[in-house]
Amino acid sequence: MEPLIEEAALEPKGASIDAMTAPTGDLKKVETRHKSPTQIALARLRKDRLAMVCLGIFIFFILIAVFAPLLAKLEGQDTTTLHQDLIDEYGFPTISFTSEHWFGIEPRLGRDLFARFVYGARPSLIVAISVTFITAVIGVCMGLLSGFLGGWIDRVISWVIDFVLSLPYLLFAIAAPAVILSVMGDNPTEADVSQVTRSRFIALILVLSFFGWASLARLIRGEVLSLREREFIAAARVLGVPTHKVLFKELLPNLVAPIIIATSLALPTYIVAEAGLTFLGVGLVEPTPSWGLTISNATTYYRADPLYLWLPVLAISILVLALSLLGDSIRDAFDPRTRR
Amino acid sequence: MTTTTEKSGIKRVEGAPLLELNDVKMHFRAKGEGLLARGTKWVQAVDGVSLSVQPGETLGLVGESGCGKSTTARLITRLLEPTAGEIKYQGVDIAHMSERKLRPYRREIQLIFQDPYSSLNPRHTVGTIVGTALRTHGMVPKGGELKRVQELLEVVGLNPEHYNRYPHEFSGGQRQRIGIARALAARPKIIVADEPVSALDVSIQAQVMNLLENLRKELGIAFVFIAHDLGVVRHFCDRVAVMYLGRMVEEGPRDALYETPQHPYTQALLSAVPDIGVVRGVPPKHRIRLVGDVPSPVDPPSGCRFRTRCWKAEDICATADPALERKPVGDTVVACHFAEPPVESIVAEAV
Amino acid sequence: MLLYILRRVISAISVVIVTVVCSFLLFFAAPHDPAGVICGPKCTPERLKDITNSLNLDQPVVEQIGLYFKGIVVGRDYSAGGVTRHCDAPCLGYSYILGVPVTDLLARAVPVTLSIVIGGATIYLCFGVLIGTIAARVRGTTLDKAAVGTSLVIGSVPYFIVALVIALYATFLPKSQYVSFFENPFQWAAGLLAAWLCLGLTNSAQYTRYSRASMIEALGQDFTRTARSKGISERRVVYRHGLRAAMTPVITIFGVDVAYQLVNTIFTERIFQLPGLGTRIINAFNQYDLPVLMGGVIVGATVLVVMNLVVDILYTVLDPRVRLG
Amino acid sequence: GSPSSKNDTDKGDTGKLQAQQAATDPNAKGPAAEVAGAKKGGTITIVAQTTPSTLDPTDTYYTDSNEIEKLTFRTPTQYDIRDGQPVLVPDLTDLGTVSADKLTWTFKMTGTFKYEDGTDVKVEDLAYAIKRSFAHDVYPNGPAYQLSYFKDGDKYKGPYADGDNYSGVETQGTDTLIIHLAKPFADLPFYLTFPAFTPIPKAKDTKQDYKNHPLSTGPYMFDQYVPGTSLTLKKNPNWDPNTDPARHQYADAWSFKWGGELVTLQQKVLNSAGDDANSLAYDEVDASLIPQLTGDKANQLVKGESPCLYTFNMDTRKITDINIRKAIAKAYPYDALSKANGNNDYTSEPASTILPPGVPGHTKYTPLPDLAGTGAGDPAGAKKILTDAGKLGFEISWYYDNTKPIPQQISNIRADALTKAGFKVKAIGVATADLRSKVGDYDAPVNTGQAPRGWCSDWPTGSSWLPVLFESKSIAEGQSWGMLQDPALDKKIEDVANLPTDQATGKWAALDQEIMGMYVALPWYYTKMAVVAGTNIGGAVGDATVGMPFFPDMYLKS
Amino acid sequence: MSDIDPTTTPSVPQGGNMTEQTVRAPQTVTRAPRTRAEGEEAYLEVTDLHVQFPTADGRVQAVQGLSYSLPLRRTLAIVGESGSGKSVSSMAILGLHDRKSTWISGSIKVGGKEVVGMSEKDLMSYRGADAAMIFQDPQSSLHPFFTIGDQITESYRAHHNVSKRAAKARAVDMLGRVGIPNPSRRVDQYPHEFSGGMRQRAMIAMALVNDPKLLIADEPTTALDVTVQAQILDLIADLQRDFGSAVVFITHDLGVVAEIADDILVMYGGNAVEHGPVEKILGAPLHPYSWGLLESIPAVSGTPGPLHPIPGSPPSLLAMPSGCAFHPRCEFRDRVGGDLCRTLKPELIPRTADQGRTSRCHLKEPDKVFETEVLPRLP
Ligand SMILES: Nc1ncnc2c1ncn2[C@@H]1O[C@H](COP(=O)(O)OP(=O)(O)OP(=O)(O)O)[C@@H](O)[C@H]1O
Ligand SMILES: Nc1ncnc2c1ncn2[C@@H]1O[C@H](COP(=O)(O)OP(=O)(O)OP(=O)(O)O)[C@@H](O)[C@H]1O
Ligand SMILES: [Mg+2]
Ligand SMILES: [Mg+2]
Repeated sequence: MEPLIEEAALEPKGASIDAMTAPTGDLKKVETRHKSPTQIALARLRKDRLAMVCLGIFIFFILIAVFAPLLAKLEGQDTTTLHQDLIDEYGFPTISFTSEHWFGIEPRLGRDLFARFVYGARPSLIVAISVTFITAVIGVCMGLLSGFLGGWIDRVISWVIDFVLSLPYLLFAIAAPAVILSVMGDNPTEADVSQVTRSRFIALILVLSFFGWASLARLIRGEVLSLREREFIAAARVLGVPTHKVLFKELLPNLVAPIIIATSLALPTYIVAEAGLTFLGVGLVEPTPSWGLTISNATTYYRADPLYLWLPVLAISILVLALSLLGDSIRDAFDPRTRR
Repeated sequence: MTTTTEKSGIKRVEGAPLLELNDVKMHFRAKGEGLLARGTKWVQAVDGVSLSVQPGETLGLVGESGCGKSTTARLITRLLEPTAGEIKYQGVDIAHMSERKLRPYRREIQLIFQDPYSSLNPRHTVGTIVGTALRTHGMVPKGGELKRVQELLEVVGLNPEHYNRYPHEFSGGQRQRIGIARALAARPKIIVADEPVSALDVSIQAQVMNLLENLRKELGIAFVFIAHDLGVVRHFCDRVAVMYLGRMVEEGPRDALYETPQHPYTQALLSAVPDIGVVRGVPPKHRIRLVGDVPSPVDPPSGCRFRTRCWKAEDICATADPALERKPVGDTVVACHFAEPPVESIVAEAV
Repeated sequence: MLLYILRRVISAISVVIVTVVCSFLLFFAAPHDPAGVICGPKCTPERLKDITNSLNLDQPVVEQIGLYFKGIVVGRDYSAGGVTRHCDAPCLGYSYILGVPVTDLLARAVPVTLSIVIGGATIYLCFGVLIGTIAARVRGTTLDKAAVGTSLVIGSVPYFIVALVIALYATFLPKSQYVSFFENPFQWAAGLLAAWLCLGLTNSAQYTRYSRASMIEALGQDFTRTARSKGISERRVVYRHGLRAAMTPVITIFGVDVAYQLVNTIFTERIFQLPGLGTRIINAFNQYDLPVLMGGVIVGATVLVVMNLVVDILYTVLDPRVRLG
Repeated sequence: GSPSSKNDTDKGDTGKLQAQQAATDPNAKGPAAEVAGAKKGGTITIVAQTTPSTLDPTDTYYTDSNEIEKLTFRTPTQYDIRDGQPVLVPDLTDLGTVSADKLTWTFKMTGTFKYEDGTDVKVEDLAYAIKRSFAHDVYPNGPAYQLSYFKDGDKYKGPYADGDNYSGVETQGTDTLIIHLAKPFADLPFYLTFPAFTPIPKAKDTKQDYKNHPLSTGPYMFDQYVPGTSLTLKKNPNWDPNTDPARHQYADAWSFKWGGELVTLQQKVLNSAGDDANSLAYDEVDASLIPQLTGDKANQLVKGESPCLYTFNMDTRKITDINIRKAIAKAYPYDALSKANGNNDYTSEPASTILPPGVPGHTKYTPLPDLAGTGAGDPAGAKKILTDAGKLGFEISWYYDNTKPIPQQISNIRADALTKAGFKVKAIGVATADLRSKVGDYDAPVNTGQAPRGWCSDWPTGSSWLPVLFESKSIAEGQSWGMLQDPALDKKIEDVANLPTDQATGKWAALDQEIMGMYVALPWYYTKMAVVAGTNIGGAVGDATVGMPFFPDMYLKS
Repeated sequence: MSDIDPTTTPSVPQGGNMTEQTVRAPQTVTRAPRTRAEGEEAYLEVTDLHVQFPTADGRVQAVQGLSYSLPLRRTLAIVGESGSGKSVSSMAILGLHDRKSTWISGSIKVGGKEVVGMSEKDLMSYRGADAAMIFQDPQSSLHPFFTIGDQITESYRAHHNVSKRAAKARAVDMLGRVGIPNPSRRVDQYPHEFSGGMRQRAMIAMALVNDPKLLIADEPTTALDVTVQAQILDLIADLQRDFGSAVVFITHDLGVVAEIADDILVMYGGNAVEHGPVEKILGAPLHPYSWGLLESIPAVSGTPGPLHPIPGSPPSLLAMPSGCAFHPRCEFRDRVGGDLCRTLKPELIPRTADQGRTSRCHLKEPDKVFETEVLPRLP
């Protein structure tokens, strides 16, 4: 890597100790700013228009989720009221977009689609973000320990990583919620709707987290293995820096880039996973508004009421696309080798 | 001899050399064998190295790539725990000391790394890097860190205002200076410099060499200076040790070693250095051409390790391992059955 | 090399064993009433007792696990209602709902899933790598941008939607069905075409990106420069030197990815109506056919572990540097 | 009533229904009348989302497997579909004669028949099949009337446990089957149409493996069977059309495929591209496809009658106060539920009686208040009733399937409506599989919505309804609507049931209305059959006995 | 993974018949005095070469108007600081820069053929056959997945229509010629089974397999030990003699230059600052940068004195200093009147009467300055 600043100095021969300190007035003096690599990456990111648009989209969806009640109020609808007067005898809506129902209504039940759409962003984002967070924390810790400490700890953790990665996660995801429900003490005979909703939510997060941390841990472990050989770690040890400080003060800052990248790529995966599991009937339950549920319900209406299906599909796709592109941009921004 | 114990927990034996290595061995388990190979193989990276350094003295360590120089450096700084042998610091064996007991010693034995790029944490500012020792060992009162670090930066010829900059904003030579400042911060008694200049361009290399030279003179720090560039070592060191395949083959005062090398390997090494002198009318020197490559440290030759490439090798070389000893002639200690000064001067005379 | 494979095999076996134990604990030791569920709505107490007995639910968990492993190794008998049902080794339990040993059910399902995954993988590896390579060669051009853009867009549509769209709209494809390869290879391929296409489409998109990145990396390597300096054709440089090096990381990703493929096949099978492991497991879940569910998970894990092993071995074959270690 | 194996459980145990006639034709002879325009050849593909769990004849009770097995198993008696109406005809035996005390039935075989392997069907095989049907522990899903009606039916545990010595059935000579009853069972000839009574040679009974390849006597035999996945049938060369008054052998083969996505399957059938033209989907047509059923596609809809009724049951043991039950009825949001359930006039009709229209004796009396299967519900009115009864805040509880959206939605709508009416609601979500056992457990801590949530005629008379569902014994048999324990009512029902079929018919309606007045089950809807068939499918008419297309008449148009 | 291979361990020199001799003489090599093929026509001719890389940060002017020529049988050493454009300019000779992302102007003639702008097809037959290259890092420059033999035969078959077997025989032959023991076995091994020195030898064998008339060696020994470096230098010199080719040798190490080169081209900041015969330039260079280089090298022999490094660091190729590129670091810029160094870029002009000796400096009488001021400081 080239130094960012070019300061050539000129001193009489012999006084070489200070050779580099005093800049000559001769050079075009490049202005120096104090920037960490992260700041530099962020600066590059800010200049990346596509990344900014994608970030905008992500924030837009987050805002939708945060202000869902407000938006629904604005429209004047809620997620559960049935408008069956607007449904014909075969269950089809008799209206499409109206000023009352901005996105129309659901077939069969006549619930307002806009309200369900804005509220539906919540579970997707909550699940995706919390799973991403949990997997990031676990994955990073495991990867750090495994890679840095080596020895039997590494062997055990690596094996667990291999193990988790070898499990067909969806099969477990299908089977586990029921078990988790009962383990959590939600005796099915007692569980009411809100309890079920809550435990499904937790089950979903637990299952996705359980299977999600391993790949990040493997990635981090690999990074740590190569960073561990870097001499600055040896330098810290020579200075007598204790191990925990080496781990968290010396190593961790260097893992920020891969972590952010992995995270930004994991987020869309979990959004899709939530929808997919719900589609398979092991995700969230009615009447929770969720894109996954809407898609799952709407698939039968793909022809009869296409917008019912395609609106949430489009939303998910756009969100996922934006996040993937953002992930790519972040990767590029953090990689000093890419110059675009 | 009397042993004293300091507040910090460091013990010293009066009159002992600053650093002493006695028959130190470091064997690594070689990768990629096991059940299918006959027994476990070991990389004999360092296999019986002895040396000593007095306070303020500079010892050069030269040898081909892979001969165990860096491993020796890591042993001295206790980044590695030796397989066998003693590492005495001021008479106290630190070879197997626990990390906790070792901490006060760490301050006094510092390391400068070859690679100015990978030896600085890219996510830390210069201030943080240089101040690490101060914080870790509580060497300055609160708030005094900045001042001390800036002093150090000045000592190594960096602008103290660069305190908040990141390593990547510096050139290779400047980075190496940061590394040196980091080592100096600990107020070491001995610095092990592992090829501190070989990653640098000649012109920058000279800058750093001069800096080290000045530090040595002014602060009286002892150095173990590792390099494969014989010119650089000659420039810097009082005594020089030559290593080959994990063993020390020759050791002695600089001039003696350079002018009357006794070990065939030292002779070959010196003769192989391309010398710019030829173009200035110096008669071209005879270069000893060694046959073949360095054997693998996994399977070193029996007896004298150099015998496979040595023109003097005889049967005894394959069976008897020559001891490192002083020969009747010459000022160096040498490990060779047939040690003698070169027949004709291999090293071209100075102009 | 042999040692390496041996080590991998041992690790793989240990993974499978732990999977068995975990699934067992998950499904049988969890506070559920598998017997009652199997017994069904018109359950008589005798039958319930029978089932409890034959599932050994009245015994301590450790014993149950032991019996289960014994069943895997030597087979076991289940008796209920005066009838003894024999389950040959390797016995993964007995499905009361379908009245057959779980192994029989899974033995029929696994070839389907494998056919889908292997066929799909062949398609997307070929296409993805090819397109990725081309995109890497013409880096920065409209063609490259189109390839990358398309792959990104396809990649961001949830997989099951892609599958659904293909199933609903691509009616020109041969009817999706499963015919054993050994019975009629042509029908086998025709029947799985839609599913392959679906897997192929989504994953080609991904693999286009992987191989493009990997190819760009390979083309930037010193040895590519060396190859160019020899005066061989650019095509040879790219497809021989570049591709060979670019394949290894792609294979690595593939190894990790197989797990996700297996997951995707659940959607594939469900949407394309193929009687594979996924369908079997979903059905079992809906009917709480716990032995099948558990057997499915175990077999799924085994398939995955074996595939990973194969990929690892492939890796060592591809990269001569790994052969010694 | 035959519950169907369909998975959407809040629809309960399936079926559908309309005007059935208890017609019999004791003199029908083979061969069956040709279907107009029928052609031979080809493979008919039948697809369905729901999967029959077994095809063992003894274990068969669901409508789908019942219909499928009409292709393979001949039974003592059988229905033929004539002009869309089921007519009971002799199959292997005549329609039977009953002794004066009504406790002994004699059936005579009408000819000689062969199994698919060419061996002769013996009358002992018929007897053995009956004995086998008592092994209810091994075949728990099969029909169970024999357990209570046949002599010693409550004691005999089948041939595996108790051996061959069962006094309830005997054979005489080579062609006479005699069945001894514990109590009169006028509808026995109807009951003998169940596949459970197809002959099974004892020597070839492989017990739990028999289902993998049961011996065929019908026009088709098992070719390949993958439990839960697929079944192919091929022609049975040993079937003689001249002996069979009900079945045809038009297609060369049948291919059944189970699993998959409902709408996708049906859409493909509707599109009838290529091979799909030869297929039929027997799950009820999904509401989302109805807009497409116009023009040519309208002809692809096969409509028919179906013998079922869906209700919302209330446990009178736990909700003892009839006013509470009336309040529930008052508040009940029939219309919303129907829409949420996807009901429409292709597939259903609001119900106001217990006997569906197809059952002889059904009378469409003026519906009782709030029991018409329609209406938006009147929470205010309900609240008033509840307040008057001093039961405001009474807790209503039920189980629902929380793995599928529609049952969840239905439960939510119901819960909302009842909450509004002043009830406290506890809706307990359970997994599909759990649901079956939970709702079947009458001791479970819920007071509404127990099984069976729907009922279908096992044969077209009132005696397959009221005696089964409302007598005190129904509770023990797990088939009670309302958990009535009223000896007086029991007697009234028994009296009618013991009348000969034709005399009983007129009396069911009055009982129907009386029970309805007790507010034990809220009638919801009668089902109709509406399935889609490929353009090349011919001869698909409804089989009202099970609410499925009648397979034996189906052929391919080209 | 390690090079545990009996053949890596060279055999002990045969000693049985030499028992009377107490001490055996080492095998020594003395470089023969160079005989220079004078007046030959230039085989490689670089004229006003510019190489630029457009990047997001601006246009990197890696080479800025480089000109030099080189006849057959001569060795040109290019020296200069890291980043001074040594590699970039020599890669241009082989046409190895990506057409799309590189901007090249000027002319490079090799054996009369113009390389700049050459068609892809012509480049194919030119590369490897007329000119070949040895790269710095043999570890990364050899394809890890192909055997050494594969890689050499590929190069050979690209230019010769021969059978695989014949090509392999040729590869074995070449490996033998570059001094790899047991070549017929080695030919089927992978690069990772070779030691560093052997890899570099294999690279050389690969470069020379088509008898190219121009060999470019880009720091071929930087990654190697001195003893192995000496072997490789000998090898290149020997091969050059045998093949009669022109060699461009890029290095940092002036010692190596002194040993191997006939001519030197000193580069600084993308340009030549001095060019001429090796004895002249190393003996009495005329450019302050060359002086600085000489002063920076600690000598192996003689008494060590203080070093006099060039202060500062090399210029950024994005923002070149105005005037002389070296002036910010130049100790003598004040000797030139009128701020010339800062404002005017000096030309590469012939110096003294010496044949073909040029330098780029405003300083008057640099030879005098060298002798009086610089020479005494040299180690
Ligand atoms: N951790 C290790 N595991 C196994 N082998 C090692 C390890 N560290 C070093 N070696 C081996 O020990 C030998 C000596 O290595 P060392 O790095 O000390 O050499 P060196 O003299 O410093 O070489 P260089 O000049 O290239 O830096 C080498 O063969 C090396 O491969
Ligand atoms: N593809 C490229 N894009 C942008 N800049 C480049 C590119 N290739 C080389 N450069 C720049 O051109 C300059 C000259 O590089 P070159 O490799 O020729 O230096 P060099 O003299 O060979 O140095 P070294 O001794 O380190 O090999 C460097 O500053 C380098 O960063
Ligand atoms: Mg080293
Ligand atoms: Mg270079």
